[in-house]
Amino acid sequence: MRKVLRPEEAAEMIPDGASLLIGGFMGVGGPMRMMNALVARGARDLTIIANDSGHKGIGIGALVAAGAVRKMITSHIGLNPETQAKMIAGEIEVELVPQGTLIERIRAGGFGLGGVLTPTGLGTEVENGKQVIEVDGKRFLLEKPIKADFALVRAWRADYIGNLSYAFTARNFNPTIAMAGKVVIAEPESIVPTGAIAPDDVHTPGAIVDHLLTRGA
Amino acid sequence: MRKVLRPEEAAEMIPDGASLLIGGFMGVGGPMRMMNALVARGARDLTIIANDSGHKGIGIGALVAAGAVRKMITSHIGLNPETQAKMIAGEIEVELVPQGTLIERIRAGGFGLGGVLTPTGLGTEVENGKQVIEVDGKRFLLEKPIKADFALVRAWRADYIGNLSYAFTARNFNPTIAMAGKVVIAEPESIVPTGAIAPDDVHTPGAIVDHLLTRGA
Amino acid sequence: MEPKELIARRVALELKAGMLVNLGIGLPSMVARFVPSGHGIFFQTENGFIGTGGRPPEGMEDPHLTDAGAGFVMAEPGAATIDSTMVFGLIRGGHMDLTVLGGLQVDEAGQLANWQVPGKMVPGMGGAMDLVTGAAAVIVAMQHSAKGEARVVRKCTLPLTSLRRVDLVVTDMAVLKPTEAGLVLRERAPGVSVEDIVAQTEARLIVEGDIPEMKLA
Amino acid sequence: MEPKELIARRVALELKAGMLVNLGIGLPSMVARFVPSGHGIFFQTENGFIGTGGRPPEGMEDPHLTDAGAGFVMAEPGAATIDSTMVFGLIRGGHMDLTVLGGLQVDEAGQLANWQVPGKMVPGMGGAMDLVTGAAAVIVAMQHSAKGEARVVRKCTLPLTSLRRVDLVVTDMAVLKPTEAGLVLRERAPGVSVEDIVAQTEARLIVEGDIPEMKLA
Repeated sequence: MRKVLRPEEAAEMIPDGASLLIGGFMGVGGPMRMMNALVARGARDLTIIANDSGHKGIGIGALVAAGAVRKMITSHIGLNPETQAKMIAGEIEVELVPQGTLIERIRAGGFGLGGVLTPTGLGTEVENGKQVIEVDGKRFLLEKPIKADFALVRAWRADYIGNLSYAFTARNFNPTIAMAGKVVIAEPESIVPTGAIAPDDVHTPGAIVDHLLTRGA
Repeated sequence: MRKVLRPEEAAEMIPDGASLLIGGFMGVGGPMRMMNALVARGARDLTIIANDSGHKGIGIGALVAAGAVRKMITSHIGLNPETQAKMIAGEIEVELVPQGTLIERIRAGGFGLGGVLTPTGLGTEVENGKQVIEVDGKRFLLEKPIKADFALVRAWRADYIGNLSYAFTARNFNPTIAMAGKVVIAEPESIVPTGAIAPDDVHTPGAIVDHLLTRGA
Repeated sequence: MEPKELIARRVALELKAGMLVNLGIGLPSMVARFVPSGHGIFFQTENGFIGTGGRPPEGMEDPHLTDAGAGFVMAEPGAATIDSTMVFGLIRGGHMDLTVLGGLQVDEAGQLANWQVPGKMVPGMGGAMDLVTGAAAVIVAMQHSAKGEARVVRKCTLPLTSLRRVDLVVTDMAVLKPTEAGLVLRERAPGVSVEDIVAQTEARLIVEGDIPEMKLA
Repeated sequence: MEPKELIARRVALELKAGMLVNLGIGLPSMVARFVPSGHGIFFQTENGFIGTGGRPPEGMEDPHLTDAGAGFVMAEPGAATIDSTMVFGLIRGGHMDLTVLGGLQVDEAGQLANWQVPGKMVPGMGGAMDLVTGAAAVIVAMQHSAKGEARVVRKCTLPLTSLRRVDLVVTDMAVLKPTEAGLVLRERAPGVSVEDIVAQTEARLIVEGDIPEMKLA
């Protein structure tokens, strides 16, 4: 059984300068209450690893707008012109990573693998500065694992011991980032009794979740 | 909508000398009817990639006993003395692979990755003949991807378009091998109407399943 | 007919029952409107779903079920949720039969640039690099020229998306087949002459025999 | 008390609420019997389950729910099914707080051999190499000697399971702590003297001060 945290309490646990893996895809399945609490507490110098930088002023976009972000590792900033503008102005460092490479690098971090060997990016700008490994005559980029100080996960349901399940496309990066954060904080929409999520329906086992947020309003 | 195959028809599709990925863990979640049909048709020279060689005379053990197997790539043969005896007698070639490396090599094959960088096996017999890759000062074995001509998957439920779900520990290798067979044949215990498996409960999407066997008796 | 509709209608003819298909955002996503109902195609969306349908009825929208641009979608019967590692496993592993993507430039080598105009538009590559590298077939769907500038060029001047030669280019003027020998003109849009096409194309085209008009249904 | 029960009882004291724990087959699996009810420990089984319980009531066995040896088990409330990639992601990624494994030999470097007696017994390593390499803590649970032969040796003569130094060795005679300086004798079994232990140990032991008797509950 776990004690739940209010979003403000979770935001207090996350120091300035921390690296955060954040779930969601264009905000869908993103831990919105946790991100808003980080904005509210005036977080600074965060490194954010996430699929995208969301829409302007919302979710990750709100963190960007508030000046909380020093660096992003992401696959897409195209739907948030503010991130692009801040990148061009040199206010935010952005490392652009192909989406399939990004999620696999995070998985490698969480799964204890030394890196990812992918054909994606070979012969493009993405190859610059990277090791190329040949396996049986085929060439692959060696992409390094990613881990972070915190993983902020949004779930549809959690049970009392932290098992999580996700709904539809709100799943996306969430189960993978939950493996790669030193501390894993889950923001559930609802909290149900232990046993109410059948074993085959658990998408992230409670054993790797450190903290649960209060349920959504 | 798919046409279902009887086990004998599936066994006819699999030629002698084929490589087969077979799901299951000590027989649990193994495609028993398909394996029995392969024994019945007198299959020969198969290469089998699976977690283990089962119990004597059952499932993969039945294929071993029938002399259908030329080579196994597996993590464990300890509970089937017949496989050990045939290995020592030189009748079956056995490549022993750590279980976590085996499943990850199969995943790499199915997911289009060039290999696996794992710390497992470093400094042991498993390292022999393999490339060691250094990433940020840490050493990893480069283990190669595995694919096969066929993946034989056992499912709990299938729907009419081939979506699969598994029950409890009968899941094990099944969802991963389904990605790494050129032809994927699924053996379901029951077949339910399309839509009866909710999207969040589908463990293997029908889009990658080529053939369905008739339901279990 | 609008140029975009013409392109989408022509591309739709390439989609066959049983195929797993990814449609990029923008123009490519229009293709889904022009496939016959009961089509038997598996549409995958990059944010983690197979079997997306059109926009839900008013009031039935679910914030957990969206396309890659965070727009509401429906689920077809037999739909399946997948996480982001699986999305790109399907793509990189060659399970994705076809992807349709927008383009900024395609050149005589059949290579595509579609993710960046350095210094002007840096949205990030999202999943495009993985898709172009890994999908079994890649169709580029784009307007033949933009603001008077040719997009079918001798050699891409914008950063490449992948070294891979794409399989087909469908524009509002022509259907082009990239081959080892160069770009072969296959079809003309209704009412467009070969001379018109050549005039608006920077690349050298291979024109052999009579060039038929596109079929659109 | 049986030697095996003594070992299992002593190991059980190392397990704490909230830990994710893997128990090897054989002796290690006995440990689960000696943790208090309502223990809050997550027991993982290698074939893909977190939260296994004991044997089900007569007639309630489910062939889809077994331990790594294909024996029937129950599920505790809050149990979760995981596939084999996730099993080893948890292990390799350092999420597994503790594993308890059997041993054939442990040496002064704290290295373990437990998967092969060349030419005699070649069961395969199963998950042992991943577990010993990746788990946060490794306890070896074994009889101090077998058929008069010491198992705590100067240098393993059997093939190593991993280069990693294990964290604790619990036998029916002693608790040993492998350290950089060598094997430190920490505890004696009830009624066993330091001299008895030294006599049945090939390795040099570091014995400092009074060696207390094992607690067993």
